[in-house]
Amino acid sequence: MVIDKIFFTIITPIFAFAVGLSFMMIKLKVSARIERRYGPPIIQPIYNILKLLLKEENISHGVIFSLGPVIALAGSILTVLFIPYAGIKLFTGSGDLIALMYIMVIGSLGMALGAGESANPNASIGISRALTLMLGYDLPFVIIIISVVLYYHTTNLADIVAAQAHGHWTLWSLPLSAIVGFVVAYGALGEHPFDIITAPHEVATGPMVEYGGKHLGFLVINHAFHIYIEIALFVDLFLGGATNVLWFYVKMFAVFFIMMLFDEVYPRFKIDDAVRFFWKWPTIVALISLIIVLVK
Amino acid sequence: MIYYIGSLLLIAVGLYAVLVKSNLIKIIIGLNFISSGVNLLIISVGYINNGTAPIFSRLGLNPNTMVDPIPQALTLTAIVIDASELALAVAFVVLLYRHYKTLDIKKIRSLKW
Amino acid sequence: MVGGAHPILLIAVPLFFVFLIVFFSSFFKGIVKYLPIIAFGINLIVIYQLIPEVLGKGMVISTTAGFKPPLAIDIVVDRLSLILAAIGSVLGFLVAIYNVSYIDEEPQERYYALFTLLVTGIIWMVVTGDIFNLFVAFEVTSIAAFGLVGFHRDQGAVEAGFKYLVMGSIGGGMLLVGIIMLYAATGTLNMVDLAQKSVHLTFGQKFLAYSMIFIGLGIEGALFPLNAWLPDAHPAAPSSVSAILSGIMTTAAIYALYRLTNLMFDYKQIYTILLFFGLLTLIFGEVSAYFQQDIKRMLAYSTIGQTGLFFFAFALDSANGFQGSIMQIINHSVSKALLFLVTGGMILRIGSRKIEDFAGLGRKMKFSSFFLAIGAFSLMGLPPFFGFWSKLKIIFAALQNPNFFMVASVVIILLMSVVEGAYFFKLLQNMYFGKPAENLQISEAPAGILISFTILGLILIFISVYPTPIINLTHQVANDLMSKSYINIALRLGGL
Amino acid sequence: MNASLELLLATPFIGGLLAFIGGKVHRWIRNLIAIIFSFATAFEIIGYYNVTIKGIVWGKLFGSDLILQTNPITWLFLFIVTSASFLIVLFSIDDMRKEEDELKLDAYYMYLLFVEGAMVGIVLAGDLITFFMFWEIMSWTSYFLIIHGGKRSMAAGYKYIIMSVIGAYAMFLAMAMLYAKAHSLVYTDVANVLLHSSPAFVIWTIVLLAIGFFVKAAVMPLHTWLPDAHSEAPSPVSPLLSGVLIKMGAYGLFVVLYGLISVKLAGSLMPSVFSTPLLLYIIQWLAALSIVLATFLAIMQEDAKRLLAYSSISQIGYVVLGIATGTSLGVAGGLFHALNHAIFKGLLFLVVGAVIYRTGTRNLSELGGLIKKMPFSFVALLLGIIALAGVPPLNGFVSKWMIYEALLQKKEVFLLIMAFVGSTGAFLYVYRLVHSIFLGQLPKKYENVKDVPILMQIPIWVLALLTIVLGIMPGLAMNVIVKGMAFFGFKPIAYNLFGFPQGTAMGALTTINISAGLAIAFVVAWILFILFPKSRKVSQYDNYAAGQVVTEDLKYNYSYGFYMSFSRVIKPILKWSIERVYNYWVEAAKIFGDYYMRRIYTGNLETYNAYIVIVITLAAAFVLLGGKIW
Repeated sequence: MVIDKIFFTIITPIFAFAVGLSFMMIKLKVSARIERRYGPPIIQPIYNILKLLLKEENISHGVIFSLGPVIALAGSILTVLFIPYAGIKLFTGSGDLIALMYIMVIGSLGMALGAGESANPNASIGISRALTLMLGYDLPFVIIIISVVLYYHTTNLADIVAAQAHGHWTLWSLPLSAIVGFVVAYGALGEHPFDIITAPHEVATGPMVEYGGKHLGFLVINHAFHIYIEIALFVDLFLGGATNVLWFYVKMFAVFFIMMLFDEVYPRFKIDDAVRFFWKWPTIVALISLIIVLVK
Repeated sequence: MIYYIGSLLLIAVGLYAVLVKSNLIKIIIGLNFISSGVNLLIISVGYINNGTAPIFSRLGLNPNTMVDPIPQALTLTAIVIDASELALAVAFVVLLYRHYKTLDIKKIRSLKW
Repeated sequence: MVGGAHPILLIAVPLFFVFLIVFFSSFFKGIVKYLPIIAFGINLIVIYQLIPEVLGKGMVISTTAGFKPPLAIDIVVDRLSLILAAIGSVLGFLVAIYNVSYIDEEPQERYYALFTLLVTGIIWMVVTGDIFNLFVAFEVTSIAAFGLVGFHRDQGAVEAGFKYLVMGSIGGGMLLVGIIMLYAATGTLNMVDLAQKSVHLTFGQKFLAYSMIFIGLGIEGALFPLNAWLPDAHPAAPSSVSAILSGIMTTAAIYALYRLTNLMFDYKQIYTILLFFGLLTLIFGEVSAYFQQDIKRMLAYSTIGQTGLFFFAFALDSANGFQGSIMQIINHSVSKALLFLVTGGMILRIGSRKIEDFAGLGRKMKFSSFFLAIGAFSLMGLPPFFGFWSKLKIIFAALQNPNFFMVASVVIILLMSVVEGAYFFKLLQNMYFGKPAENLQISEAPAGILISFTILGLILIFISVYPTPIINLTHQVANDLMSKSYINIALRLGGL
Repeated sequence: MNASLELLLATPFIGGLLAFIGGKVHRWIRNLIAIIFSFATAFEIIGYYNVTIKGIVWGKLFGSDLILQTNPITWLFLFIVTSASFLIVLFSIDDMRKEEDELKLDAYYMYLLFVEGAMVGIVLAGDLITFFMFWEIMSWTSYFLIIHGGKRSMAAGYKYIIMSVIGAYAMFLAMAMLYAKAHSLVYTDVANVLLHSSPAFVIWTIVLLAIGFFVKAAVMPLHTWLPDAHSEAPSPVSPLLSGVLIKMGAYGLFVVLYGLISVKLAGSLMPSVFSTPLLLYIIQWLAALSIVLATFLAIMQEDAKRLLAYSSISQIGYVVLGIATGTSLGVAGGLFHALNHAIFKGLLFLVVGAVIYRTGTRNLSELGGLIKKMPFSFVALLLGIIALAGVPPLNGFVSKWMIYEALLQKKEVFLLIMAFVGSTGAFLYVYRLVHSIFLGQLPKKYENVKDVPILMQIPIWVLALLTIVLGIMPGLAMNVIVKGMAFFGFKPIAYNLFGFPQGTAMGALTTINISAGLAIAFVVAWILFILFPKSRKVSQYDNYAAGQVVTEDLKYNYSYGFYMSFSRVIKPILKWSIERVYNYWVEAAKIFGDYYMRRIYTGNLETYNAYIVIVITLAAAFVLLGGKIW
């Protein structure tokens, strides 16, 4: 039993990374096809990461600058351990959905701290935008979390997944919440139209502006985790999780694929417009859903 | 009865003077009217028509027809007090005239609010 | 009398010293300034001797001129009178010390004579048992006060003195009218006798007499709207005199009103009217005080406000109300006298009465500022100072039978306390933390001033941290007032 | 035992006086006395851990007993008060040394200890008179502490004291009404009387008392004094105010809501919303509004202490929100958050104080890059902000988690949403704090800045350690809180040293797993990181600047108006300022008063005489009516 736990504790982050990485690979190809390009080779992201990690010349602006990506990665790994997937629930009993919401923040904090120390205004602006956007999508996010929790009368994510067994997905029972959840997860990933944070031609990739070499490599790895976390959480909450890894992967891929389509067709929001957007339609819809749950 | 009315009238006249007149001297006169009225009131309280002095100098005086002596004593005291007040008031008027060069109370308004 | 305690000495000795002052002034002027100290020192001894007896028996009576009451004028000291007489003597004594350093303006002998007369008159007012005697004491006090207000003889002082004189004279006249009405109706002037005989009078008769007395004493006691002289007179007078005027003179007039109301006019209706007067006085006093730029004027308005407060408490017509009222009187007398004495010293040093000129004094005059703060705190009713206990009592008393009117009154009182806090904190803040004027070179107040207000301040601190004796005493006094034991004890002791 | 409660109360007061007198001899004697006595007070409370004393009479006033009592909840607040005061005294020794006026310093230590004593008195009070007395003492002594800060602090202190006095008098009114009914203000008597009173009376009592507490606790809309007072006060005073003093309002609310009345009683008097009595629900709403609005305001501040001050309003909102839930979990969460807030807000204010001590400014846009110069302060601040933002594994997270769960259980969803948003918003402003002070570009003028002296670091580190300890082992605090709440008739909640099992709340929490997991994940990531080639350190000027060269004289930093775009979003909400409303009414009242009073005391003798004549006429009219009015 304990051996099992330790084994899965080791294997889960690797699985998560693999999933995230695979999505990154697929995305390159899919977006290229949508744009009628051939696109880079499918394993290009792996090349990228390896190149960055093995670079001999690394520069650092200070301890926190270096620690930032490390903390971010540590936070992501920890978060991954709390998300049940394919029937495997590792730390889910130690912290419920609410705890998870705040564990997820650790990674962002590390990222923000590291970027902050780079003493580059572009990085600061990027973080300012990232945090503002976070406040923006947080409002609909907490509302849907509350609706789901109240619907299942538990904050334990594993229990929520269990309650959706046999096809009783939350997507069917709370469709409005699911839609908002999708929008929020999408916003959290920072894809178009919410990519104002990194906005390469404005703030030169924002928080990452000073990063290079292995630091940047860590951040890319972290991004892979990030993709996994957002989508896995969505799958767990609304698509009933899964009983085996493959099915879980399929569900995640389906979600990601829809997201990619959105990514390709939208322009970029100004940050305050993004916040206004999140506080308007998603919030209203989420509230309606919440009230439905309450009345029931 | 006439004394009561008279004294009340005196008081009323005094109040009127104090209230309406703006000359310092007239105000003081008004104050004096008031005190005279009060004194008259005191006396008339003890007054008995055709009464005698409350002194047993002769035998056979009926105590019931004697004028009450207490009000007279009171009046004397009150008069002394009035007199000293009057003196003080006049002194103030002199000083006021020195400072303000006027006797008009309406113009003596440096202290307000 | 047993134990040699003769209340008549309270009046006789200082009066004698008044003559001594005038007598010595022509050939031995140096001694004049010390005579009031001796006079009130003796008074304090007399009070000290009176304390056990008054507290034990409830009252000490001494008659004059060999007559028997009600014909004779008698001096009656019961617990309430004792409290006020004690405050009067203590303040008289301390201010007499204060004067030594404070008064340097000629003609000094007149000042000292009038000052002694003023304090004597006040003590006289509170110990007399005869209603006409009360009038005489009232006029003695007033005339001395008129003279002292105008003592500086500058523009403001003369104007204030004259206004005070006119209003005071009218008040005196009205008081006398009221007294004579009572006399005409009952044929007696002795208070105890009056109290018994006036039972047969109708309410209308009583009310007429009462309204006249009320106007007379109300003018002196600073009740709104009869108090317009006060904010002029208190600032214009020398600070030593202001301390007496604010600390005890208005209080003495209020005392007389309490006494007469309690003995003869004990009607619910009258108390109701008084309630309104108390509230109005409180509101107008405190609100006006807030806007003042002149510190003494501010304190004078504050006196009006305080008067309103303890008058309100009295008008509640309940044992708790009386107790609160008397506690507040004690608090007000000590604190306000303290404030006037301290500010007097400060004004002497900085030569201005403007509040903004007090900036930074907290550093230069440490003792003065400290005691000013304590006095202000006590007046505001902040714990642990005595004002807190009295305010607590008053509010509790007011809400004894909570109805809408009472709750509204309490809200007003508390609101006015906030206003009071607002102006006192403004003053303190400016004094302690304000930026002093460029190279302000001043030293601590002179010795006499320092000694007198230090003693007073220590008294205040003492009664603040150890209020139990005063609470007990005032509790007894309140019971005395409620049961009208004044009459009974006086009858038993031959006061009639 | 009995005498020692009084001793505990007297210790700080005696210490204050002695410190003042000792200051006349030498400043080190004063400092030593202040340290010894504040430590002694903190030491004395150890003896009361888990001790319940029903009440000892320490005096009598107007026939009502004055009572001191203690129970575990009292102990919790005693712990907050005394230990925070001790640490603040330690911090003050060096921080206040820049004040040259020794007299002011003597007074400072005296008032500091007085405030501590007053707060001990409030907490120990077993009756409302004692409570109110020490409440007032606390008000004016803390007022003197606030206005130590200089010219601008005077206006702030003035606002503070006036609002405090208003609040205190609202309490006073309620007290007097209770006294009229109960003839005693001992808590138990009052509780008995309230049990048999009419609903209107009980509601009025709660409302009036709550006004008093809310002013002190700075719950909106009575918060307007706080941002000014907390930011203008001297550095060591701010943590005292923010960390401890405003908790007294929460303590008072707790005592009134659960000591004097009970939720059951309140529920029987008024309709319930979400199974909360209406009045409590309104209190919760005020608290929730405080959370959100104060958070938004904090996000927009440019002044470090002001930012923290607004943050205090929002965090005290969580405390009140938790206490007003009425369920065991929520109240425990609220009380725990009171403790946690004292710790992390004290920590943050002390660190900011340390920064001000070294740099002399608290303007966020003038600071930056201090991490290289003050690394210890940075780490402490980092712990503080993580705790404040409610991010695991530090203490702030646990108490907030409890409050969220309690609200979830009661389905008070709208409040919950606001609480969540406030927490996310907190993340914004705390990042602003750490970024603008410690990260980014170091201005040239701070080249020679060092970390603060050791005496100032000790308090910071003690508090920093506490955030970790309580974050990992919340059971330590729960021991006290749960026992104390049993004293007030709450059902105990299940807990263990490291969190809460399933069933207490809708989910479970095991803090040790989270922190251990984080530690392991960090180590793994770190090992991975050092496997790859070493990095080379470059200066802060070696930056990407789109082809430009960054030089020393160039401010290459983004710190002013950090959340400008966000403030554009919320501008419509913040257009409404309750403070403007207050100011408007105060000004109107002033003009009104000035205008009419001038027309009464005109200076014209004739007018004055007219008043007398009017009174005479009125009296005569009354007589003529023959007293028929009655």
